[in-house]
Amino acid sequence: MNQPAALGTVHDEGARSLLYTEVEEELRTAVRALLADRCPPSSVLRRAETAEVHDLDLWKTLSREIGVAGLLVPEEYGGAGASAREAAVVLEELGRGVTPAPFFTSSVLATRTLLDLGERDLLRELAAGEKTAALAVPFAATPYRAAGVPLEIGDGTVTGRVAGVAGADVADVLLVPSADGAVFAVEARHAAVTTQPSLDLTRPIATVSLASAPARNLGACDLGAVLRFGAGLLASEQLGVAEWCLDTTLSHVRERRQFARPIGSFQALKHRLADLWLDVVRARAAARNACAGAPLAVAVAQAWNAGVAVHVAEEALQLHGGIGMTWEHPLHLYLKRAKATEIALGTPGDHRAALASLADLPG
Amino acid sequence: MNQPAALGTVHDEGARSLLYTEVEEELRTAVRALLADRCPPSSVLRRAETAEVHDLDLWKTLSREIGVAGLLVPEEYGGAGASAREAAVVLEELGRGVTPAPFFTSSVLATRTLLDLGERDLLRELAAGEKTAALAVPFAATPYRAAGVPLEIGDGTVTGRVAGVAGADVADVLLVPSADGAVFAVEARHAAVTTQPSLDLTRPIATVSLASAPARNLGACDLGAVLRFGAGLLASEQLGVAEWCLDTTLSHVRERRQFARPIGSFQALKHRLADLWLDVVRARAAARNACAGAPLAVAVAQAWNAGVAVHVAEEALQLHGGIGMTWEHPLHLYLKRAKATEIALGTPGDHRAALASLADLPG
Amino acid sequence: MRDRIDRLLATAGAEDFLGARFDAGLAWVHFPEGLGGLGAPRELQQVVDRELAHTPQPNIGRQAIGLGMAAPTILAFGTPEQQKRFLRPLYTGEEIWCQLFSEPGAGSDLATLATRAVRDGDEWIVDGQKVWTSGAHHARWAILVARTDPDVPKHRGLTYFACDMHAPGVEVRPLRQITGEAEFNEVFLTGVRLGDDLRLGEIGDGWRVAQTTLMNERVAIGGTPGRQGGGMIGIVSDTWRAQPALRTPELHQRLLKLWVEAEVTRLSAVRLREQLAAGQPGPEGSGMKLSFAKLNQELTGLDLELRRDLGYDDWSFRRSDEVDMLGRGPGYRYLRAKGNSIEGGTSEILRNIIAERVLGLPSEPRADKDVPWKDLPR
Amino acid sequence: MRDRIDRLLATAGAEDFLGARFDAGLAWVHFPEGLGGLGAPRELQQVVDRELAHTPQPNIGRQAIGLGMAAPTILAFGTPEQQKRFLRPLYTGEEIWCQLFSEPGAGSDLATLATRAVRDGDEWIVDGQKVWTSGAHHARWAILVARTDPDVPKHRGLTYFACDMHAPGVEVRPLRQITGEAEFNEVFLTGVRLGDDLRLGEIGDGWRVAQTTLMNERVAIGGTPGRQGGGMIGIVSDTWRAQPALRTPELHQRLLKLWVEAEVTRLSAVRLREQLAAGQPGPEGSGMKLSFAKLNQELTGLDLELRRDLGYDDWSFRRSDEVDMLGRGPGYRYLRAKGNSIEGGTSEILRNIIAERVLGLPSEPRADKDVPWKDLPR
Repeated sequence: MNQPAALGTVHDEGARSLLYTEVEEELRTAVRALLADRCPPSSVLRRAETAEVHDLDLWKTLSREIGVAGLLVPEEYGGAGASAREAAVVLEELGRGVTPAPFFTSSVLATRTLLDLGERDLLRELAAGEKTAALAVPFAATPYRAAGVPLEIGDGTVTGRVAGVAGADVADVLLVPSADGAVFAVEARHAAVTTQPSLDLTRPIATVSLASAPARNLGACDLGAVLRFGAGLLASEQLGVAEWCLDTTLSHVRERRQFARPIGSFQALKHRLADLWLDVVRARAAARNACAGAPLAVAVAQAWNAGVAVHVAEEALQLHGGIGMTWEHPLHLYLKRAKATEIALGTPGDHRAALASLADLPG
Repeated sequence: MNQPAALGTVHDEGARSLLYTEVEEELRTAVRALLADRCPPSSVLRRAETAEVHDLDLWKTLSREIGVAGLLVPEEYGGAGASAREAAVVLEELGRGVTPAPFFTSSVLATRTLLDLGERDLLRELAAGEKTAALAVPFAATPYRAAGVPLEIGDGTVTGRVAGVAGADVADVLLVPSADGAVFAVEARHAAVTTQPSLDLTRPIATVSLASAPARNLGACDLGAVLRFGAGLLASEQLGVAEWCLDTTLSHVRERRQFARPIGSFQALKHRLADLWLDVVRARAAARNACAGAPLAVAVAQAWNAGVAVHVAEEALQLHGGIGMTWEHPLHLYLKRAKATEIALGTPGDHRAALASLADLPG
Repeated sequence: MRDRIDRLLATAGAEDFLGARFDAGLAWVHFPEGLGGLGAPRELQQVVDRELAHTPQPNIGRQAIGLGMAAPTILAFGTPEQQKRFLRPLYTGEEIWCQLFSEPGAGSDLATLATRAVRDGDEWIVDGQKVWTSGAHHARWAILVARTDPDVPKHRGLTYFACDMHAPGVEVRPLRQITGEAEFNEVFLTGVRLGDDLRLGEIGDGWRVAQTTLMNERVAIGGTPGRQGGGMIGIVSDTWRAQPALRTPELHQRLLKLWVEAEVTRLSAVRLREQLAAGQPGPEGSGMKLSFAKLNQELTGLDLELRRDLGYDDWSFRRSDEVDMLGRGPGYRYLRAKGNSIEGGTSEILRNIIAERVLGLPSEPRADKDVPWKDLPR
Repeated sequence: MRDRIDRLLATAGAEDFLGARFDAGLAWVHFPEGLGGLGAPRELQQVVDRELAHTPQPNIGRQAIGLGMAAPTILAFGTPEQQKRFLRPLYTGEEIWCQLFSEPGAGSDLATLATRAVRDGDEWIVDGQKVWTSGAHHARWAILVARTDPDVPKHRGLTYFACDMHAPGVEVRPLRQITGEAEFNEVFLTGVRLGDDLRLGEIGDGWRVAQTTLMNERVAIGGTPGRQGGGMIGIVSDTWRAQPALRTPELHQRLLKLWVEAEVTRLSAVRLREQLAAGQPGPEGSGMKLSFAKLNQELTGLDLELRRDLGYDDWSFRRSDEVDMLGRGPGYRYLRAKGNSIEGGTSEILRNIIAERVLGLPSEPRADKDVPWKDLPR
């Protein structure tokens, strides 16, 4: 048939751009080159079961030389004063590398909390790469439900326990939000941080126990907004994970021969890969759109990208055949990361549920 | 890998069989041969836009010679005293033929109502093929919500209106359930039956208007149980629709050549057809299991088969390419039937919702 | 350009406004001067379109093939005489165009088409049957691909023509669709004589010319992002909002899921347009039609289920000049949307194209590439 | 048969009960007398199994390959000497079997395998590498396919052997999986000498012998319907019931949908078993593994999401003798289930088989069927 039905009407979008700027592309190039040199997936795999999952040498270079730790920090506090768009590009690359670096936990979640609280000194230290911080909430907390920790508040101390915290294992400072909205800063040396076996080998979670730990009350912050901001940027990390899985699978099926043909010449696989590519194309648009942090854009990006990352990783494993089931191939690190971030900061279902009010689709 | 994970434990199923008996296969052969001879899809298509959608000559042969009208009627009332299993086999064949015959509306829904009411004389007439009846409820009614008609009950008369009734256009007797559970028998000649343009060309729906129509109160009946019984058997009709679509598509892709190959040799199509086949295999087991009318079995069969019929019909259209979009190919009759029966007697979503209590999975 | 727009607005009357717009070079600014354009960058067209939004417009329904497919092909391959002859009446709507590509035996495998064009002096004699031709019953001209050499492999023996739809031997028959109406036609060509001056491009180069046409078709289909929550998802959402009695938790989940898919698909179209405007055309365009087709099909199916509507608006057999998906009933939309994944390249063909051209996957073993067309199994 | 069961129950001690059962012909009643059977109809096995349900049983985990795959192959292709030699210790568990089929370069395309067996007098010298061998570290014997003639097309140059796992040159290395554990092995064969009396079937007939093995494998995987709402759907349902705080409307819809799919899949397995029992084996068996794999993967994924569990039970590298999907944590189940669509024939290969053997669709053009194995591109 020659003429398709009309599928919608033209509408002007205004000025917000979904493209990458030149500055963003330069940042991407720098991060990608460093990771390729210092932390390829094979070396991530080697670290994964050691006591030092996080590559802190790499983090030093990333945070100080490339300056990613201070991207979101205003220039007056020693940061780059960049926007979430640049942080998103860094996250795409860190996702592509399943890089064990505390960028998301310290430079996004904790930094965003401190920005809300106006904590200049700590921001300055984080931006300089001198310290890292972690927001002590369960990584599986959602922006749509209260996530504060039940704390017993003493005289300059706090007592309590929170499980499933990401980034706590390498944090110097823990930011502990109480159930009533106040955030307490606790030096990590005053807390018991116990890493637990984690589904995601490259971003382990830990239990933080505070027993009358000296703590400084930093005031109140909108924890839901912080988590939403994080969820929006997590969509870019998920995009990076999906991109690596798709690219790696494309290379594999072009090379791997069965039945005297590259398996990538089999039409059933080609069609599945075309569909995956289309999912990733849309994940890219969704991730770019969510950078600004608008609630609806964040919900859409998480509802889409979390599932795309898992789906692409799962298909990547299937299309690698037995090879993908082996520990020695790094693919499983991506599958685990994808599945863990699907659960982190709200499941796709949680974000879709939020659309009931955000998009006026009441249940 | 050589050894799969255990997927479940062995359990004995008891005596209920999901196979077809020899008697059932003989019945199938008789019905199929008659339909092939008298009412192939091309002739169904020719009738579809005429005033006589239903093929009443064919119905006479079906009901009287093969005796399908009285399948569910006990022998003492002139019926065959068969079980729902035999009726299900007839429905598979009528679904395969999108046959415009009032078997489902008269010999299943109306007959089941009359059995409930113990209406011997009417049953005898229906079983003999002398009359047909229709249950005057919207065909889109679900077994899980009250479906009675708001009626004004006079002295031996009823007044009211019900839209979307299937089989009313060829019924001699209308069984009209009131909102409080009583069923009234109304001669069709005392009702205004207006056929409306219907999505399903081969089982049109009509609006029944009763203005002080003489009516006989037949007593109370469990309308939900009747509709559930119907829904269970409708799964067999849906199976037949899906089977025809799959078989016809397999023939098409074996014959149709593009790129100097039968299109059925393209792997992407082969894999989709393998998946469709597997859906149909499971629809067959579900339909057989639902014949006995157990609420859980009915909900499962409708939740599965309704969607399978639509999905197979939609894929059949796509795999026929442009040919499937033309009026002259009978495929669209099956797509329309499939989509209409997805809505009829509860959508798959309604039946899944019922499982919340039936399978103890509370929301 | 601003001047030209102002001058056009000031001087042109309503009755031949489009002709005046063409003559002012504001029809398609990237076309050369004298052919409706100004040789300006393509991005500027958006500005012109915005400025002239309230003036008389081409009839998108009837002129779709001419504007979207014939015009760029004539520009790329036509002789100066052909460009002069065809482009202005094509733009003004004085002459409607249709497309004679698909055949009963050549759908996805277009290059296997069998309509013959045999040289006879300065003319070609065309015989064959085309199908799925929208607007053939209004058309003055058609873009036509025919086989001029059956002795070479199929892609190499084709030639592209402008076909005179008023020529003797052209017969148009309505083709009824599953919606009831006849939006398309079959076109029978019997001894149709076309002058060699109606040939577009070289003899035997028809496949390459046709690629230009088809590329433009697919870009046209996917290239127009709607507004957030608009189009088909908007229709379903409106029903959802207006009729709370129809809601169930199951339908709610499906609606939310499709709303997300519609939105990310729309965002991709927005991003694609930004890429084009920035002069960075990406491969993403190949996927837009695929996504829209799937979405439209799922949404129209959900719409019917949500309404539990077993009726239909109108089955009567009639011609339809334009497709108005959204203006008809839910049953029509459901059925019509089934064509979205077939017309203008099936979703299967689009997936092949993405896999091979975008993702660089190896092609399947092919038996039909180097065999003379006449020796292919059929 | 009733007599034999009663006599067995009356006389046999616990320590060699399985040997006594074998000798009584009650191991597999359809095998011939003297080889663990009675030459009775296969259906009767169900009766025997029921009667002997409370006696010592073979270790299904360790003996799976022997019982499910080696035994039927030895019965079909073994010499009387081989049957006498192998079947009894295979059944009693005295000798564990493993399977040396897959290779790094030959997975889905098993027939392309490269492990060579070269004749040397009354012996064969075997060199090559096998992979995904479960239980190789416990095994006394292996079923092995090796290439004995590289000069003929790949399906025709294979021969099937029983391989002595204690022979010099057999090296077993654990193969760690994404779950952390090493359930499988790589097996390196270097100059392994096997007597010609270990050959099963004719020289060059190995592909046909292997088909018997693989058919039995797939039947074994799909052939055991569980109870309604049991298995993996039961695990998820139990969590759902026990922890109301985890419930959301979205998860509820997915759970209900998967419950339906699990139930219709189970009903198909029940129906398949009824068909087999009635002596009407249908083609439905080919689909059971495919459906179970998909279901298991979706259910284990939902399970993790429902629990919002970011932990894992145990990553430590260790050997596992048996797979206990349901007994480990949700993370393990999620990861292990990914193998279900790869092991024992990928879902892609199974779809090919269904399409060609069940649905009768034409095969794809193939370049590898008539080329000598040594000339195939690799």
